[in-house]
Amino acid sequence: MSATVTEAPIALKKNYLSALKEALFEEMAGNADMICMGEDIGLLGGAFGVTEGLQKEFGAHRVMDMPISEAAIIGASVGAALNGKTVMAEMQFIDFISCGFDQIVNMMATYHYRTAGEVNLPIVVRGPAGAYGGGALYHSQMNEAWFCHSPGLKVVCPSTPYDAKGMMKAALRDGNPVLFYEIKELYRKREIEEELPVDDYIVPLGKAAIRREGKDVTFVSYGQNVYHCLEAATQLAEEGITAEVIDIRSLVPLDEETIVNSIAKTNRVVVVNEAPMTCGFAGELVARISDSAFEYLDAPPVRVTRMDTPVPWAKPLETYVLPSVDKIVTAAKRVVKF
Amino acid sequence: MSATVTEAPIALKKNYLSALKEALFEEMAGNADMICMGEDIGLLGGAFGVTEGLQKEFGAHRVMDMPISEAAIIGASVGAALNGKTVMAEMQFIDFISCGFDQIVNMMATYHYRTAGEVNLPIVVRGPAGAYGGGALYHSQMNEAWFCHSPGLKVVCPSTPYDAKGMMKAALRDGNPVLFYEIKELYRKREIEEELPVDDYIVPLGKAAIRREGKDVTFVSYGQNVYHCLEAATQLAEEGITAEVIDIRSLVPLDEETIVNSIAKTNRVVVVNEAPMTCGFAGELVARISDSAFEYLDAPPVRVTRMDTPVPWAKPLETYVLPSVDKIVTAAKRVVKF
Amino acid sequence: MSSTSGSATADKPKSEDSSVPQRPSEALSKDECLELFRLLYLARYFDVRLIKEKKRGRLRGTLYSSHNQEAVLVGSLFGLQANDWISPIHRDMPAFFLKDIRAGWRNPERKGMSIEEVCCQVWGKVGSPGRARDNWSHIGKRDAKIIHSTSMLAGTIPVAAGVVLADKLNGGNSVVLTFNGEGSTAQGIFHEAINFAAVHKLPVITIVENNQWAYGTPTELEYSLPDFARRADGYGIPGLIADGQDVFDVYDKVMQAVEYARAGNGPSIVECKTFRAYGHGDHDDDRAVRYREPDQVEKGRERDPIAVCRKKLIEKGYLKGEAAKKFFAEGKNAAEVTDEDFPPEVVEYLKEGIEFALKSPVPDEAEGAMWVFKENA
Amino acid sequence: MSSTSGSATADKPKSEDSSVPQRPSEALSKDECLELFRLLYLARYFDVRLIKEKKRGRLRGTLYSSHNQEAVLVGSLFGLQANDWISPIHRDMPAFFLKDIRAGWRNPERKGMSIEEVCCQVWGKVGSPGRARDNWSHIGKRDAKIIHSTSMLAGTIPVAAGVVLADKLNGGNSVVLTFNGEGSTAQGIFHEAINFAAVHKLPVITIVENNQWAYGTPTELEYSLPDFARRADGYGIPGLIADGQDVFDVYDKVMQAVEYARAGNGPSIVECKTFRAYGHGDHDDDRAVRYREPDQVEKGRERDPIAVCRKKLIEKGYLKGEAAKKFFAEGKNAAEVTDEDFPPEVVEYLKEGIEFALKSPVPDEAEGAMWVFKENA
Ligand SMILES: Cc1ncc(C[n+]2csc(CCOP(=O)(O)OP(=O)(O)O)c2C)c(N)n1
Ligand SMILES: Cc1ncc(C[n+]2csc(CCOP(=O)(O)OP(=O)(O)O)c2C)c(N)n1
Ligand SMILES: [Mg+2]
Ligand SMILES: [Mg+2]
Repeated sequence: MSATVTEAPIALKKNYLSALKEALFEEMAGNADMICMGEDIGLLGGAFGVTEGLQKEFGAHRVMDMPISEAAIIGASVGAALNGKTVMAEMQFIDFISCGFDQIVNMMATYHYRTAGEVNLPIVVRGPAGAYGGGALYHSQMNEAWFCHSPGLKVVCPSTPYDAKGMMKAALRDGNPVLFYEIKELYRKREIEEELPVDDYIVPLGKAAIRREGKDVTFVSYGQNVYHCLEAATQLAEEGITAEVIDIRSLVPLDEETIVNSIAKTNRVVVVNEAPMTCGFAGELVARISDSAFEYLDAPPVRVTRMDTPVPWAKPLETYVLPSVDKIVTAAKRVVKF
Repeated sequence: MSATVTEAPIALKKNYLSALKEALFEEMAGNADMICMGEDIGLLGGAFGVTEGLQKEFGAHRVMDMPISEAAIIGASVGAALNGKTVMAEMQFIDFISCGFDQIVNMMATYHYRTAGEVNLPIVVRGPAGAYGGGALYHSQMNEAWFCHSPGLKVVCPSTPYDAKGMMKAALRDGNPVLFYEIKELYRKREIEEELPVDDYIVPLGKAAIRREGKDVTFVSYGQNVYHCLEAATQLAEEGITAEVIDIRSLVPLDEETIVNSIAKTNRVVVVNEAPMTCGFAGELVARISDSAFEYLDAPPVRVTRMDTPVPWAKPLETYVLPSVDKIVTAAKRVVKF
Repeated sequence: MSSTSGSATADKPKSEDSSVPQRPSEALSKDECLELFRLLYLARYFDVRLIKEKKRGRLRGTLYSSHNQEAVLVGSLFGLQANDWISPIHRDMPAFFLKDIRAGWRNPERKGMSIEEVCCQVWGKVGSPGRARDNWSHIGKRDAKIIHSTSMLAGTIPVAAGVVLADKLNGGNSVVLTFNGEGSTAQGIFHEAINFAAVHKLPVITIVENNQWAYGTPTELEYSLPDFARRADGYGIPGLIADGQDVFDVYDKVMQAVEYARAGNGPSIVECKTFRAYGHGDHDDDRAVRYREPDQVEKGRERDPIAVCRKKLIEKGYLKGEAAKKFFAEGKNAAEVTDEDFPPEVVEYLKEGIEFALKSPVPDEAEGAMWVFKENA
Repeated sequence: MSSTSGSATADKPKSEDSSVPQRPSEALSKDECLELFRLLYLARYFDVRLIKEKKRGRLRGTLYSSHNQEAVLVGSLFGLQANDWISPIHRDMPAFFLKDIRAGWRNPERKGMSIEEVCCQVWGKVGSPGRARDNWSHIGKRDAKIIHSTSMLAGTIPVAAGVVLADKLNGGNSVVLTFNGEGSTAQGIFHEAINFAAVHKLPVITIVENNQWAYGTPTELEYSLPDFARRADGYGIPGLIADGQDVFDVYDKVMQAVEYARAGNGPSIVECKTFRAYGHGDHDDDRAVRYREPDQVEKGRERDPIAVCRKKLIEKGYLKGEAAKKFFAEGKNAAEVTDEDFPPEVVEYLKEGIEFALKSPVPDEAEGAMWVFKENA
């Protein structure tokens, strides 16, 4: 997370994308029963290069270039997983997951439940997500709420290279289907590159991270918005308001304890995410906070989310509808002054 | 809504299903540009009979039996609507909407937005929904939250014959795509039959109804759960607690005013719906209430929802995971005593 | 770039399980032929008993009768090896206990589901492989190599493809039969899965039970082909047509497809032409007479699979004299048959299953919240 | 039950708009042939200019070059009537202004999109038909009878089917051309839509631009047919093959499909065999050389559609002497061509479009929250 330039050889610093790639390479090497399926992941190495070199290393039978068939990718992953494989299934953009939606929510999510535990599915469905890059309606989505609303799926979204690698490994070993939201705007972001442990490590699913400590207001967020929150915290600090920034990292399961503990201290909370407001995960966080931390609250929990619109293409429009540092600062001041 | 037996001739009382059927017949008769598409809606008259007689009356070119292709049904509806038709598209069970998901959230929901208003789509996607009938995982869903989270869709769910007819007519005239959740357990429920106006009427989308007045706690709900709330209110009244029951009827757009006004009076709220808890509409209601009515609240807003599980088949399991009168009563007492 | 062919073929399949020799029906022994006949009775009796139980109000859920379509199930499953997989759907309840039944009706070692397990599922008891968490045909069992379907039609085909892909990667040579109504083939997932299987030559055999109706919709509104099997041409894979009333023909065509698949040639479609005897589900029996012409129904049910089989057995000389005149379930509706129309071992077998189910407990309510996730230690 | 055939046919189609006579390419006039040639240049120049603008960093978004595939667009669209519909996708940007261009390049009355509108879309200006709310090829215009696609491949086909269904119900006889890459045909929706169109004999023509690659995946991993056109056999509809490098052959095959559809016979597939010149998108140009063999690329680009057309025109005697030697864009990459390689009216036309776009304002930020719903009074 640190953006400071150190004396360490630059080669050791990894970006978010390389961290993911390393996780895939290491898990593939360590688990002979693991396979990967997706569009253009083999020959091409993936639209963004997350799987670059993987097919060369492990063969076309373990790294399969699939037809443009999201539903078949998910369905076949389920079948392979039910029959003993661990599967990484790539959605070229997470937006296209809607084309395989039924297989995810009705087939994959429920398999363990329907079979009373006989079958469990070690599958990670991963893909590039998120707005702010001019991707417009269909290359900008954060549609995680649909899946948080589908019991049986874990849903995670790392914001740092360290977490990207550690959570990918945890997800591939979890034994449950995990939807893994990768933030494409972070893939090659220089400022967040960091050294990664040489040894095998995981970041357990379901543990939040406190990215900055503060006492006046708590920001709860994940993905790109974590950086917006950090920047807002920096700006607010100049005005004497200190914000605590929580990166939940894992939506399902959720680390409520870390959130409640923070609010017990700050008594104020702003929840930030870039999905549309209505029925998004920000609302879920507010509802849980209202339930578990009501007595601590000195002000209403506030949401800063995308407006209830698609993500438009033209830059001024895109900026207008998405959460921003300014909007977070404004919201923070509102709750602090409440 | 009244369950009292009156002297009026029984023939005038209509059940929820007949109310819907009447709406379809009348709109088809009044709008030569309206067509209906769905599986088994013509020859058979629909799995539940909502479209019975419709094809005979209006012909197979206006009431089309479609192949078992939910995505094509939605997509073709969009095409026909963009080219001047008003379309009723039936999902045989609302559960199967997941098979046409992409066409709904990415094609239909966004068309008006993408075209800066050039195209608007008068489409009602309707289908039988809801649990409590032993339908198990795939014939019990209330998956409205997915669509509330997809900007550009209106989402409604009537609970009475009067509303079923009036809202169906309003939806078919609205000019926007509307997802219309019909509660199949209410289709033929005798207790809720009621006389319907002889003249044309609509129930505007976006207006809540107060089903019972009270001053100690507000219940906010829709669909079948409205009846659970009413029964809970009756039981609570015996203990001297009076509950106000709000049937929101329309989720998107939402009548926040009626909810806030009620909470201003009761200072306590229990939100009830039968979808899974996480990222469901109950959470959205709590988040909005926290935002707009925080100062009125003397207790945390409480959710009574389905547990975060699918709907299991075996009766004891189904009952266990779903909201019930008992659970609502318990929640109400919790907030009243808070 | 070394190769553009990423087909998931591992080493050549080993023929590890060849306990069931692949033979044309001509080469089946007398015992095997008589067993096929008995299995038709077994499938029919199961259906009949459920219809009766359902009418008496002793069952929840919807019964999708397999009456008149039994030869499709019996014939398809008879030649499979124990390591092969199947995925039945709503109209295929008997398939669950028919899989690998050649290993012995009561053999506890056999791969497949016992009649007790199937009855527990129907009655919603804990003895069901899914502990009655989902209804009727939505069961399966990994060890029995039976894949669980959801309600979403055709949704199991890609899963089946993934299952045999995994076997293939492990060097196995199993095949999978997926069962589908002809109407279900209009689903997008049907296309995605079969295209995928064709590209990777996966041993996925799509059995299409073409019973000429999809709920209340006739085939001409479901697809536009004279023979559904021609859909296979669009994937460059074999499309076979079987007389779905003739258990021997179904057996032969499916065995052709199985051998083709096991040899590594990939998927195929076997259209079995049959006819739905009753309504779509038991709730629909009354209405079905309104959307189907009586003479169409009569014609469709003319060739009862039991009668067709009896005739062949008599021709072959396997059934003669008194034996040929015993047990006449054929052509009769559930309301008309009695236990006397069925071989006593058939009646007995199912009775045991039902009794077991009736004695089994229903699951405890708290199970409703269990197994949403696999718990990790 | 009176009828089991619920086909959505209204009265027989009236031939209200027969301004464009359906003629084989043999019967096209010299002027028409020369116009086809010019349109190939126009499509190529548009692409070239965008590549250059993109390289200079003056455009946002991804450019999916149509280089080497222009004959598919020009040939398909040339014979359409003004009332016909189209749905282009990512690689078809020129299609937006090519529709109905026969009515006059600068004719403000013509049905179709003006070059100004298309340029405004590319540059993200308010003059775009969608006010730059969605990117690049995601435009359309109801009045121009151009259907808006989303990014989700093949997702426009059912919409196209619905559009012509509505026309048919109104007694019209329009047809719709949907454009699709060969890889996109693996989507489930492709199957659902074409099956539906086949059942109801809807005039939906699926143009498959088979450029042999889907992003980084070759056709043999996308489908398993020697000729993609054979997919049509699975629906019982015609599957035509056109030489996608030959604008006349494309024109002829598409016109056959159009006439067939307009006569009420229903859908068809026209496979146009072509080859993608560059990377999948401009971001992919560098990587594409890693997954494609250089000689495959060379061979695929051997027959530049402009060269093929030139040769035919020379054979026909429509181009001779100096005229035949003028303007040589063919065979050259964007980096190599100059404006001199194109007819001046082509350069001029696009220049006007670009200038218009550059002068147009970007939309106001507040538009981001507008038009989520149609407001009701
Ligand atoms: C995706 C989906 N859409 C709709 C349904 C509702 N449905 C259940 S069975 C059925 C008809 C199936 O017909 P067919 O495939 O021919 O099988 P059959 O019942 O005739 O055996 C329908 C429409 C469903 N289960 N799944
Ligand atoms: C449903 C869906 N899945 C994946 C993608 C990502 N994607 C965009 S273009 C493309 C390749 C398309 O190949 P093809 O259809 O052959 O068209 P071409 O680009 O070759 O013209 C892919 C995979 C998408 N847009 N939509
Ligand atoms: Mg059928
Ligand atoms: Mg292509």
